[in-house]
Amino acid sequence: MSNDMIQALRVAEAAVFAATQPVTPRMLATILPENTDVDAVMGALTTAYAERGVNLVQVGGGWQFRTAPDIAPHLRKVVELPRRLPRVAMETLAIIAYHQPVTRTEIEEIRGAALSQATLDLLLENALVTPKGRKETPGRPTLWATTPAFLAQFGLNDLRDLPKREELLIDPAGPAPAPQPASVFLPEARDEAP
Amino acid sequence: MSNDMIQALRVAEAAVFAATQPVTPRMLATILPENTDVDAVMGALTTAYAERGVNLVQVGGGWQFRTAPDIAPHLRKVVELPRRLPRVAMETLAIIAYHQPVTRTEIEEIRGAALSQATLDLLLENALVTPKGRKETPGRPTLWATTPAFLAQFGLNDLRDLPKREELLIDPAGPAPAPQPASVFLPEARDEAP
Amino acid sequence: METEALVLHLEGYDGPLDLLLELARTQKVDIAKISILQLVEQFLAVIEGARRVRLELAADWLVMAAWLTWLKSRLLVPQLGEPEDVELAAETLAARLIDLQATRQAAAWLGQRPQLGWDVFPRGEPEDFTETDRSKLKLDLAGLLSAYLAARRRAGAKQRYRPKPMVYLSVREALDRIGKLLGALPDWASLEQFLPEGLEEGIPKRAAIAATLIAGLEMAKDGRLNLRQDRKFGPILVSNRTELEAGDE
Repeated sequence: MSNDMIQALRVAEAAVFAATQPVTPRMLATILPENTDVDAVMGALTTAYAERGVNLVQVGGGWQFRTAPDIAPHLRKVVELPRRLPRVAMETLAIIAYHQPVTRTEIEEIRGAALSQATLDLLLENALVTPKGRKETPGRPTLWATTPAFLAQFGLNDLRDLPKREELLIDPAGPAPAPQPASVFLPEARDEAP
Repeated sequence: MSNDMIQALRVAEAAVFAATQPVTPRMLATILPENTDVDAVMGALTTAYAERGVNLVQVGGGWQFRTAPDIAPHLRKVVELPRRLPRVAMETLAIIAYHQPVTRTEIEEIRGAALSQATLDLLLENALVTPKGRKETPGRPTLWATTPAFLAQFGLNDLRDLPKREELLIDPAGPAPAPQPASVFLPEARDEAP
Repeated sequence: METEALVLHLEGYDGPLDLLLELARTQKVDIAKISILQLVEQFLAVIEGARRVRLELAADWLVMAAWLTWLKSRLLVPQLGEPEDVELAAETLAARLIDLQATRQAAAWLGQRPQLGWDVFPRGEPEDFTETDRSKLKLDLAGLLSAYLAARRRAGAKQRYRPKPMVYLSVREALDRIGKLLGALPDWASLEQFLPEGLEEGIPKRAAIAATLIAGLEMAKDGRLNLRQDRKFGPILVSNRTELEAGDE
């Protein structure tokens, strides 16, 4: 590896390490020496960190270091964890992600249930969704869309990283999503109860 | 390097990366598998990062990642955050603009308040006003006027681009149209010619 | 079919569609190929069971039940209605169930992603190399003008307009002065000698001259003194009338 390449790797590594937000290729281009092949540098860096406790990932259109998922159980001993999103919120989020921009009424039609204030508040508090204009229909209802924080939260580089609808429906009797009757005893399930 | 050692390094690396404060050896001991030689792990990690863009350093009784000193200048970014002038300075500047050339005493009479040296210094430092001769009255006080930099700051071509005083002081109950007692016998023409 | 459990746990379902999807899933076939009739019967059975336990069942459950009852009757006796309508209704229901199923899969897919702040963590203590340059000024014309107006308004509110006090010599004061000074001055004294001392040049002095002249004319009319002006714009001279008369006679 040339000295120039090593130096470019060090600068890119430091820049992504120091930032709070994903670092865009454009930002890297201003920091790295002119004529640096940003893709090559970031590719080499990704490989260098692939097996480490910290990984380089592409999220929200930029680069960010994150701890490796398999280390999480160790870190949870010392890190205070936020509450995971309840199923209702996850489903609402999924509808917004796939149908954006989408009105509240449209969300309710797809889920076949009313959208509670608590669910909307939860998504807004976590900055996962945001209003994005109004639909030019009677009443001019607010349109909802996902945010860059949504991409960062789920480690997506782009909305196109979401699986296609057809891919989702390959296994109609898929295991995970079946609602367990037992879930009624979870507090979040009551939120949306008719 | 044993698999256990590699895993210990990965966990330590992720822990120091994710921590909001320097990670103490005691904290590392609770995170790392039992009987891990913390010093050996951190020593190996320090070596691994020695030549990188980010270094592992010991600060405040704990471990922390820090940008390599030689890389920091690459990441430095200057953000311009222009200041506003304090209200007193803005008022003084406006009076000088409209009444120039004007003495300090006259400014004080118009504002109805004393003019501090600090305020005048602030305007001088920013090259917004400048002395312009002396008034031929007892004591020969300095006359103040605005500068070309003043015009540039406010995007004016000429002092005549300022709205006329009559256009501004449209409130008939307001005090401004009534001449100040002290200035009754001052030649009117000078006031009007900015 | 665990009808009893479903009845008891109806509130666990997020609306009628949620329950329908769950019932469809229990048929263990592709949702696109489920028997709508069988599904409708199961749903109505669950709702009927629930109504026996709880009479107050939310409106949307009952609306769905009513609509499904209609659909069931048409499915059983197709010749009663327009077959296309019934087919369309059944297809719409199946499509909505597929949509909900897809949504559920998408939520599950998102849910198993490593989530930031739970499964993966960003750098806890980022370093900021940003420097702030506050040396420049932010000024605008509107601010300058409003500052000017504020200064003028405030100064105006503080000092109310008062006319300048009159400092001019009044005719009454001039009468007093002439009366007091007349005996002490030499004969045919200049009118200006009756003016108070220290008068400002210009308007105050000329006003005093005018007042003294008026006072002099008033006293001449009363016969208390004599006034004389030898030529146009020449000095006006004053003398004690009584003394003059005595001299003349």
